[in-house]
Amino acid sequence: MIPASFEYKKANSIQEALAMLGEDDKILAGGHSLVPAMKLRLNMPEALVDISKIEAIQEIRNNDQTITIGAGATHASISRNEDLKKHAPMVAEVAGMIGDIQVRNRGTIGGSIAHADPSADWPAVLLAADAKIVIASANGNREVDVDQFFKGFYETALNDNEIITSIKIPKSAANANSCYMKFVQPASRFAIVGCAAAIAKDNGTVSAARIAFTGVSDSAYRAKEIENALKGGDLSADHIETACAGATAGVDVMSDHFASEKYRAHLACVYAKRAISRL
Amino acid sequence: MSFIGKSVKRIEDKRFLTGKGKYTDDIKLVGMTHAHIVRSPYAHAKVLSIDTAAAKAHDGVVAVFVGSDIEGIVGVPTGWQVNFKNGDTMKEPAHPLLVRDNVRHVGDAVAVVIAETKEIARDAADLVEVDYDVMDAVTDPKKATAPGAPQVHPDAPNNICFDWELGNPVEEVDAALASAHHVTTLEFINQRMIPNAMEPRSAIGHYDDALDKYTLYTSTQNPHLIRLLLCAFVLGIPEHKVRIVSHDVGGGFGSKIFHYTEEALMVWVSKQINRPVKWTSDRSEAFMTDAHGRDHVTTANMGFDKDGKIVALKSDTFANMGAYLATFAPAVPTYLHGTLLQGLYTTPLINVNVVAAFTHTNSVDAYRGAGRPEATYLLERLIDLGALEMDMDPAELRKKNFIPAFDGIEQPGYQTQVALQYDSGDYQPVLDKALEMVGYEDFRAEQKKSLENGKLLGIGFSTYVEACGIAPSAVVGALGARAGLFESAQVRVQPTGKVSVYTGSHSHGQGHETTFVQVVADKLGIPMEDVDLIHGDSDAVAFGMGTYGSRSLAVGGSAIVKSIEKVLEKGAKIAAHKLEASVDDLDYAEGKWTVKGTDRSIAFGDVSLTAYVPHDYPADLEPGLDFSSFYDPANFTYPFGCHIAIVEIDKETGKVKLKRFIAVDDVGNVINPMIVDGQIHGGLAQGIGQALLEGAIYDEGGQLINGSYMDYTMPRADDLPSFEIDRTVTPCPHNPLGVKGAGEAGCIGSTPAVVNAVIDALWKAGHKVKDIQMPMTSERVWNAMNN
Amino acid sequence: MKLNGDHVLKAPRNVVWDMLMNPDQLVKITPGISELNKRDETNYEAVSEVKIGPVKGKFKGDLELKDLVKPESFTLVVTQQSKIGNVKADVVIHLDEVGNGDTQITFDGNAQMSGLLARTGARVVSGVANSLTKQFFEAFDKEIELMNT
Amino acid sequence: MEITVKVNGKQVTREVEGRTTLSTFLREDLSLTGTHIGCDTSGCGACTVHVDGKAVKSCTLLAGQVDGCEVKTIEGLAENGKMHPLQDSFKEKHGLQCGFCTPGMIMLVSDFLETNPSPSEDEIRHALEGNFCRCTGYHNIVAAIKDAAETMSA
Repeated sequence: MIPASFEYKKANSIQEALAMLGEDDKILAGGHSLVPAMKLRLNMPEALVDISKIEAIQEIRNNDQTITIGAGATHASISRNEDLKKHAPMVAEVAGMIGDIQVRNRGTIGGSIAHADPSADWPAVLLAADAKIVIASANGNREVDVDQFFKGFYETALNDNEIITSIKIPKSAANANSCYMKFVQPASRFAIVGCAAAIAKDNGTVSAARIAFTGVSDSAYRAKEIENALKGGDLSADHIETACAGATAGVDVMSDHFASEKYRAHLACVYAKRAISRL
Repeated sequence: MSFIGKSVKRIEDKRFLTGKGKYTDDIKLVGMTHAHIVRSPYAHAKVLSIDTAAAKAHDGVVAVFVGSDIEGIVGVPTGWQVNFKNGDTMKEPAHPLLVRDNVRHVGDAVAVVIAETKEIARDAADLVEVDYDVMDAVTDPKKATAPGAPQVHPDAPNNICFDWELGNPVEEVDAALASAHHVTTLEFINQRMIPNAMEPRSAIGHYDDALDKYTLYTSTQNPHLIRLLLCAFVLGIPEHKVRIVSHDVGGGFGSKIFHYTEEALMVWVSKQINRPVKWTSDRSEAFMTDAHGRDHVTTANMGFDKDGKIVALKSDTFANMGAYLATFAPAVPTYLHGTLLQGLYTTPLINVNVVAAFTHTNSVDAYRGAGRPEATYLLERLIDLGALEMDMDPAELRKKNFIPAFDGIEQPGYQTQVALQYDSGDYQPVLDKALEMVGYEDFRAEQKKSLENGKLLGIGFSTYVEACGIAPSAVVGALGARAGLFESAQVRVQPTGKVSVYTGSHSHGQGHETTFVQVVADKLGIPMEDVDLIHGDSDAVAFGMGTYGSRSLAVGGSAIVKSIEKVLEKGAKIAAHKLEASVDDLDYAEGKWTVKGTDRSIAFGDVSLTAYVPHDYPADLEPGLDFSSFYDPANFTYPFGCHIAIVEIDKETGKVKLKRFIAVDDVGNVINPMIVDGQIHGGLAQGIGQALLEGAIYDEGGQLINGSYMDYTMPRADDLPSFEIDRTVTPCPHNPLGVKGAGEAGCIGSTPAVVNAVIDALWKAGHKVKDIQMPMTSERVWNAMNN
Repeated sequence: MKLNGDHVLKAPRNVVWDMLMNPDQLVKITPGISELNKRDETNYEAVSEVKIGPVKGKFKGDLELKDLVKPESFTLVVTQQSKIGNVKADVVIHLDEVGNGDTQITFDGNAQMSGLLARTGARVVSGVANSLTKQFFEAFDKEIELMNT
Repeated sequence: MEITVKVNGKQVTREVEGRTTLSTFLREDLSLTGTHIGCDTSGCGACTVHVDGKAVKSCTLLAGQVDGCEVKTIEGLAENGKMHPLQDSFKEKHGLQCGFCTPGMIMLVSDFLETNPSPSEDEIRHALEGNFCRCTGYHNIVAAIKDAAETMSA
């Protein structure tokens, strides 16, 4: 497996990377989605702009209200970060569930969400975590709410001439809990269904809920129907069960040889129930 | 010095552990070029034109060849001929090195690009323009034989390769089934498996014009067999002009038996360009072109009397051959499958019918167990389902039907209804031992209780017998094999008493370099360090038939023992001369000959030195101490065993978790228990993989749609439990080591045990399904619970 | 791979029909199509570039309109070749008047992929197809909107 | 482009193409053929090596990306002729058969044991998620890793 020829360009800063980036070029971060596709010649860019050596985007910073994860942080470094474990445990946990050890050592959060694989773990988790995506371009930085970021099948709000620089995760409130559970496709270990749930409670009553899925449809999405059904109620088994029936309401459910539409929709309900029941 | 029966650590490990193994792709030759093969994206199409001009013009391209360039070479042959039941010969269409008219499966080779680097070859391959007229394809063996199905070869009407029958007359079997107390009927698919040896295939052709000699470096299980086929059947080159080298091979599992077109092609190309040329498969090519396994569509009936005794068995199978016949393909569903349908039961009437069909898919060949897993699956699913249907205990039902013990010495071998005569067997102890290991009664109690708590537990059994140590040449010759299946060995004692052993068996993970050396050192009473094993080079090893069908130790090991016996016989003559005693007065032990009742002795090394420095030497004896032998087995060997699986099913998702796996196997005598256990472990993983995870999926157009590790589910460490294994020992009565073969047992027994466990769990929960198609994905199990 | 779905367009049926029969319009609304050269009334040569996620490929081939029943239905036969695999699709398209002067397009067909496209998994390819369909109708909507304003 | 990499303790400078993967660089340019290629898409783990001490799949990394890094391959694991405890344990527990996946397994696990020196069986099996073995059924690989972990933490 040999990719087509391309030019390799190493960037030492985001500014340099943006300046280097030509129309038919691709950004190379961890490379774990891009390089295999290039070896299969599904993709033949003119040049790769390697941002994996830019240390400035690898940091994980603990700010007042948020933890800012550099886009170049690897899944491994995220999974081990003490601040995240304390303030956003779901994020640290999911980082340890992605791919395998080697993939986690190289794969980055920025690369993963820019790629926006419909079965990747991060999109659902970031949706539930209410993250913000910080994007740089020649015109400066912009911040995109995660709800506006994932647009469709491998499609995001990121333009061709932009680079994700960081992801801001709000710290989990004292009354909130979150978790991510997935039913894996046995060969690739990507999610057939992944459900991320973040719930805040006041005196046993759900005051806020963000429930998001990956793997189910052509893009990660928030299950508003579940969120609304949960709000104002308790987390009794019956209530959860009823609420989770709306896991795929209004969504085009994917189908493949591992899970038909019907089965996948069923799994979405089951995994929503399992994730929420843990909280 | 005794080594037999000890878990000696492997001699070959050091090179693998330090990265010094030498696999074919690791080899670089001076002036070597690189090949990339242009393959068909279609399952069935007429090649209208191939334009190679742009590829040829690309910088660094040495040559481009298409099918019409290879004149006078028909293609690669199959190794077996199976006849129709009416006596007609099977259909054997040509398998060209590069297609000439039509492509017949996705991945069929259309052109080959040779370049200075593999990168250039790959780039230039994209410049070869092929114009196809796409036609309809058929991938299912049963549908392929239906009227109106797309035809794979013009010379195989209705896509039938052969229609074969074995056993008792079908009328008798039908009559017995009609009057049976209960008949269990099962229609099922034994799905197509992709062997996935971790080392992708590789071949280097090297023609040396100064010597007019060809060398083929290739990742194969049977170098001499490749030479035989390559020389006699494909290229027509005399054998003394060809050397086949197969150093380290990264797993085979049957998929590296096949004499592949790429091997012959690299040899042919090398002559054309007068330079060495290397081709190494990438994983996508491996999925498309490494011989696949299994792929049977079967309907089977097992009749029982009111006590549960089996009265008759009938099976009808459509076996998929793929587009072209692989080396063992015709033998797998017939002589390695039909002949095993006696199982370890006393079934008095058996009829087997097999229709082999061509389809627009990759070739099917032997895959770990080859035919025997399919036979075991058929029998063990039927008997377990029979037990459920008749509300009998599956273990008890088996015991009721077991063939009574026979050792093949005092009691004769067991003559089956399907041609074979089992050598020795004692079946109940393996079941009893496995039941004890699993804690059967406790499990049934736990199963009942957990059902009350909403958990689905199931237990599945499989008791099997298989035929290994293939095979007696006369027998297989009568059955259509185009080669003998003996093995050769040379034991070359060096002057200093060190020993080089040359075997025609081939090690690709089985640990021959240790096991065989244990046998030699043990028999000669010398340290293992004094013995080296050489294999995988046709210039070094006189002859060989290779490694498959769990034959290496039973056949190859026996050939070594024969040579050792000759060494000791001649050595005794030399020793007797030196000790001035009669041969009859000598004992050989601990590496020396001793005159009985005295302390006068001569060491093995002194005798060997005398043989090469024959100053004081028997008058009528040749110098040297070096013997070759050919061993042709008297019969197959028949290992057997009992496997038990325990599964838990997630009620909400259908996901099956394999909680425990117990295997008690009897592979006859054991030379190295550690290595035998390792062979069993590996076989279990592949058998379990078939039950739960693996299987090729072709779409209706003949595209293999799960041809990558993103979609083909290979078993991973966390899909499997640690295995609980044990053994009984019933020696083989007809070979000198008493060994039966262990390489395939794990894979043969395990698959039905897992499926039976899932079915058991479902029945106990009230879902009376007869079958779930393998691999039993979560969705299939969920559907079985929710339809 | 099955291809089916429907979409309601805010335009009368004969307008929709004419747009579908007009290559200049088709190039505008069909995602990825860069060239559509008319061979005759019902046959075109099409060049397209698909760029979604991990897949980026340049396709070239034929586009044929068959069984034309103006303004109700036709069959679209597309064959496209590329280095990453080939596609042959047969899609029956129905136009129905659904009130308010709107038109519902219903399509039903099959696409047969070969080569790498087939092998890399139905998930990606069917996702690409869905995504392209979505883009097509979005663009169609937009074009109709433009026309109406 | 020119890259300089410290491989198994030795600095090497080579001219490579942009598309040259680390695995190709090791095997073809440096003749370190202990690193094996088992798949195309970082699925099988046979090509695992260490880059700056971390296990990575060298078939999915470009040679250009390791410019200035330290790379360790199976050939560099034994130190001064003394085998790494994992190499010893794989032999002792029969954790290898055909040997093709073995270098990748060992390079992965030597990194894994750094972060988890006394793993449970479940943790070991989970850690092997990115590495296929077709021969051993993983049984003895797991046993070898347990054994090595004990030796190394003793």
